[in-house]
Amino acid sequence: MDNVTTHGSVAHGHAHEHAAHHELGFWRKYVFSVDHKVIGIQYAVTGLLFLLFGFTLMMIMRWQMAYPGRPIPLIGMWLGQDRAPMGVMLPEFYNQLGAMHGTIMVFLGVVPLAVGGFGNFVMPLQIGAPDMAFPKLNMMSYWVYFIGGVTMLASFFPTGGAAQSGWTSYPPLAVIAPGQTMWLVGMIFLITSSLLGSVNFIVTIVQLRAKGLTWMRLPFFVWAQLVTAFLLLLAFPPLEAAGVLQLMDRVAGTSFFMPSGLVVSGKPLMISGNGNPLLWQHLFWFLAHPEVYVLILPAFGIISEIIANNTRKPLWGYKTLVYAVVFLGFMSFIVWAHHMFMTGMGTTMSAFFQTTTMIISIPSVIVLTALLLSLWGASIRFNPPMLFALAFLPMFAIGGLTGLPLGLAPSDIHLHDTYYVIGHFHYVVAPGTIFALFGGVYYWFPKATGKKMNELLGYVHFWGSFICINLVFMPMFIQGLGGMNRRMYDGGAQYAHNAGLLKWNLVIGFAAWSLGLFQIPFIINFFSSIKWGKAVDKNPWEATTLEWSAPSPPGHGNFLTEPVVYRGPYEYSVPGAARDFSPQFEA
Amino acid sequence: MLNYLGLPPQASTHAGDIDQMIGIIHWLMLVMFVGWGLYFVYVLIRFRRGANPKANYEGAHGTFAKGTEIAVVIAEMAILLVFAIPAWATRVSQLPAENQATLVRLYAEQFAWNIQYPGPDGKFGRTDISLVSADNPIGLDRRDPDAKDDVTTINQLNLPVDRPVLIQLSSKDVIHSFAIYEMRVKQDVVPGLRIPVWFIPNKIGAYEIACSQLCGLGHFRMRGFVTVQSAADFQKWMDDQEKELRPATATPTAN
Amino acid sequence: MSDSSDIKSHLGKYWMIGAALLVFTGITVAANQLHLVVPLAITVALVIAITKGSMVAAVFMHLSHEKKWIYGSLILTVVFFIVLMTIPFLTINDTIGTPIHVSAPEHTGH
Amino acid sequence: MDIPYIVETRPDTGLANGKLGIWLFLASEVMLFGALFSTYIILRVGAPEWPHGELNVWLGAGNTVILISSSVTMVMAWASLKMKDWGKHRLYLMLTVGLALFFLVNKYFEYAEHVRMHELPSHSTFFAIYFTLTGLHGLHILGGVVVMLYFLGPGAKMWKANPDQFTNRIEYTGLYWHFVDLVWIFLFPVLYLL
Ligand code: HEA
Ligand code: HEA
Ligand code: CUA
Ligand SMILES: [Cu+2]
Repeated sequence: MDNVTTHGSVAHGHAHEHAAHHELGFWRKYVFSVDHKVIGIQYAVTGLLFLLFGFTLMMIMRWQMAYPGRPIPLIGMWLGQDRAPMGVMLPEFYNQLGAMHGTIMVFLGVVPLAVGGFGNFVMPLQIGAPDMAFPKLNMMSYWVYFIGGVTMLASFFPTGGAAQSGWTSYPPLAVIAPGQTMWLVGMIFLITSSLLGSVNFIVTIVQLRAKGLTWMRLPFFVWAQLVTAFLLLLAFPPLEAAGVLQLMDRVAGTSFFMPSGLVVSGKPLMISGNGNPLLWQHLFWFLAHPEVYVLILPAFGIISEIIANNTRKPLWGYKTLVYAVVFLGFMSFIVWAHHMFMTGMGTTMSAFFQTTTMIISIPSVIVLTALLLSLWGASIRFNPPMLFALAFLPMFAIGGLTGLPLGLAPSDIHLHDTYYVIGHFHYVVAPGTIFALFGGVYYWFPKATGKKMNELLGYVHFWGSFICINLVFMPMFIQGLGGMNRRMYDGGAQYAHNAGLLKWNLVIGFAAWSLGLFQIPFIINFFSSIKWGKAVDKNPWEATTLEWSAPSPPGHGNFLTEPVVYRGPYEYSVPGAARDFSPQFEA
Repeated sequence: MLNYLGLPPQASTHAGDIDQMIGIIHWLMLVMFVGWGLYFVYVLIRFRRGANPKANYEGAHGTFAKGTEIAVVIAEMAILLVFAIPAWATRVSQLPAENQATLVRLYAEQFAWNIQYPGPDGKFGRTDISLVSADNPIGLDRRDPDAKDDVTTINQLNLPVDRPVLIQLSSKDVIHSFAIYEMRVKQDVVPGLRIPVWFIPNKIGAYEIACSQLCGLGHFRMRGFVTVQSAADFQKWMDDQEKELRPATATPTAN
Repeated sequence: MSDSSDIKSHLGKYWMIGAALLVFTGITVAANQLHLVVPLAITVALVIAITKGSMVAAVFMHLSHEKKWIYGSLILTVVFFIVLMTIPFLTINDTIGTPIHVSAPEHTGH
Repeated sequence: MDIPYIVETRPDTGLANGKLGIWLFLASEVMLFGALFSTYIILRVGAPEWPHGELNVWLGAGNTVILISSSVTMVMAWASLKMKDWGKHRLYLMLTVGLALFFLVNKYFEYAEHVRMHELPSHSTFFAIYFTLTGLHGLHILGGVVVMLYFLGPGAKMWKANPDQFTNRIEYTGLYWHFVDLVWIFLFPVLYLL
């Protein structure tokens, strides 16, 4: 215990020194800051706002699917003649909303929040670093991301509207459809931002680990961020190249993705031809499959931290977890064409990709098994972060398991491009990743602000979201198995074979809007707790990892004394210890 | 299991195989989910703070985890090797001979399915994009002898029952996807390629072609109709089409 | 690589490598004038390019003696680079479709 | 606390931060150009015919010679710093910039000739990939020039304050520059000769 007091007294002396040294103006301190904590919070708040925005787009779409052709209530009249005349949505606007929902959720919401936000804020603290290795580059990553985001948002306004060829942007459609140019420019900014960020992350983790923090003592969250950064570093450039090529096709009249002999609305297209539309799909999925693991790995990291902390015992099979995610990261580069089984793939390559897809499901099974076994013998505290982390497990299981029939080409014949796919990946990204991110917000909020979020509002947020989100996505499996296609402006009402499935569109609609309502307690909680939340000391969860040895919120340079690490990350309930946690930073 | 999954009715000979695979994999998923789910609920109750105030540093023991993981690996590999890869090989690589099958060409465009039957001579006439017009959407060159007897329709695909169907897909503009859910067929239509897809319809009835790849603002209404008929009905329909064709080809086309 | 006497001993090597690169460039161009059959020409050109590239990387970029994190990252990159070169190509060629060759409409963009 | 290992190397990895950073950046560049080379292969194999002799081999070969020479001057610029010879360093760095500009001027004339002949990117997939690859490579050259001009101008101040860090920066610039050279070593045969 006397350790803590020494820290305390040191804290005093240093605090003065720092105040004198770093008097920065408002702009340098909060806007163009180079401090990883400020940048992390900027990323997190921007990411959350984009998530809310992306969700709003989807709530509008769900109205059209529930009541095709009926005027959109409340905002319908504000959308304008070329989007929703008389408040009734046009098909092209539906397609814009769909494409932008996907793009915003993935590239502007989850990745910035999970990597830019949590990664930036937590990772340097967990490895005992004073900041990221390249603080100015870090600031630049954020602002390049910001420009990309603004470009995407602005793309709604010019005539023709936003991108409307899906988040996958398959040519030739994407080359001839309006709105795509700004999407491409925005993507090039976002990719550049992620590349800068990933270099920074890897260097920071490799170079700035505190004394005694060996690889097998790293918190699992840091491992997850390291693998994620490698995925971003090596998978994103091909999409950047592909984006440049598609931009050339649009603005310079090239034919990278355009075969000869196209006739669009009755007129031959005047292009040189000889391009290949499938080439885009390869370059796109070469990124986008690793990208889905970019969405899930930080979530694995977050819930591992929360579970270890709230079970009050070590994670089961820490080393196995580490090897599993490293293997997962590696394999994720050679499964991409399982999104392309229906493009006319022959037996050999389809066998290859089916096999790699089945292989890549194994590390996920291992991760989930290890986390489930970690619960055995625990002493579980059910606080809001833990509830979200626990809910993640069965939700990810549903999403992951439904990936298996998609990964087998013959069953994918029936399921490809139906709502089954939508159900599959939303179970992994929404009640999966988004829940993990919510858990992370509740868990690290005290570190960022020195205040705890309100628990009662947390419970309301959790249970409301948990029930509604299952009502949104579970019926999608029924619709998908029944043969309802995705990306349908009228929710599939055209087709006779969908007749029995349309009632679910109403259920999903109401569940989605209720899900929206249940975010209100969270938003209130988030902002009000900054001011009125219960003040806490630096280690309110009695946790063991390094970030909890810094003051809450940590000052410039993070640590008052140079941190030294003495043991593994999850030494809870060590037999014979005085307390049920033995922090890494205490000798 | 299949009934509970709510799959559409089967109307082709291979539909049962695909459904069987979907059924088996869902059994595997169910076993894993329920097995781990029961365990999960049990530990949440048994090891809550109230019931177990002091956590156990050692945690779970034994080789249970390894056992389940190996079981999953074996199950997945079995499904892969026994069902999936062979099924794909027959589905895509072993096409019926052209003279043994009902041969059809299908030209997708925003937002319609243009269909071409080779007619009695069994040969498809030449098409040329410079001939494309409102009433000749595929640009069929009627002066070509092979084209004289070619029957074309829009969004209406008639097929005889119990005979292999071989469809050659191509696209005029963007990527579409040809799906008939009851037949359990789906195949992307990629511009620049002519891609075959085949099946044997075994139930007389009316079905729909669903476009399954986002192809623009009319994607949601790019629907085609499939009529599976007895061989006699199909022949009659084909004869009627040929009859309609004759006066048209008899009068010399002004061009 | 730290003190200056050490560096001095390398200077000659840098000039030598520079000269060798120029010689190889000359050889590539000369080989090209021979008008070899295409597969052979590709092999020759790529072998020379790879040789030149390795020389730049090994000597100018000091890759001949680097640290293990850099080797590790680069090996990973090379593996995925090879994946990127081969697998899309193999997949596009393993198709059940046949290419439709249409002559392009007369080009107005000239 | 200040950020460690900016100048000195971390004992267990043997690296300074910037060294690892620049190599990781180059790794991502390898994948960027990799995707374009992959595109080249797929388009070329899929094309009914592929043009030959559309480009001026002598201009291409000349530019290869220029870039290789600039790589030598670049490594000498760094080696001179290591030997604390400031004057030589300036000379070699200026030479490198000069060669880079020479390259770009050459490229400009080449482009202008194609434009005059209406051989634009929209002309064929060959010219499309040619302009994209060389254009992107040219942008990399331009980026390198900007960085080197910075170190010749305002960035040079650091030599007084912190010579070791300055030397490191020149080393990293060099690594980038050699990489750009290396890309050209592949671009030249692939586009001009094959
Ligand atoms: C975070 C995102 C994420 C994750 C993790 C995954 C994980 C997986 N995905 Fe998914 N996928 C997407 C996001 C994701 N996917 C997206 C966004 C798309 C669609 C893109 C588009 O077209 O727009 C997609 C589409 C997609 C397809 C293409 C479908 C099609 O278009 O036809 C395929 C096919 O193979 C596939 C397979 C898989 C597989 C095999 C996994 C495996 O990794 C899953 C492994 C996990 C398990 C096997 C679970 C283990 C379970 C247990 C151990 C039980 C435990 C039980 C309890 C806790 C109760 N996915
Ligand atoms: C990370 C990815 C992600 C996430 C999280 C989501 C989340 C959701 N998605 Fe989406 N979706 C995609 C990625 C994602 N989606 C993609 C890639 C597609 C395919 C697009 C295409 O076809 O091209 C798609 C398509 C898609 C469709 C199919 C449309 C179609 O085919 O026509 C539907 C239909 O219902 C849907 C619904 C939803 C719903 C209801 C949620 C909900 O779960 C949303 C829940 C969100 C929240 C709960 C966020 C709340 C945020 C806050 C409360 C922040 C508060 C702010 C502060 C405190 C500052 N999505
Ligand atoms: Cu055609 Cu969708
Ligand atoms: Cu995938």
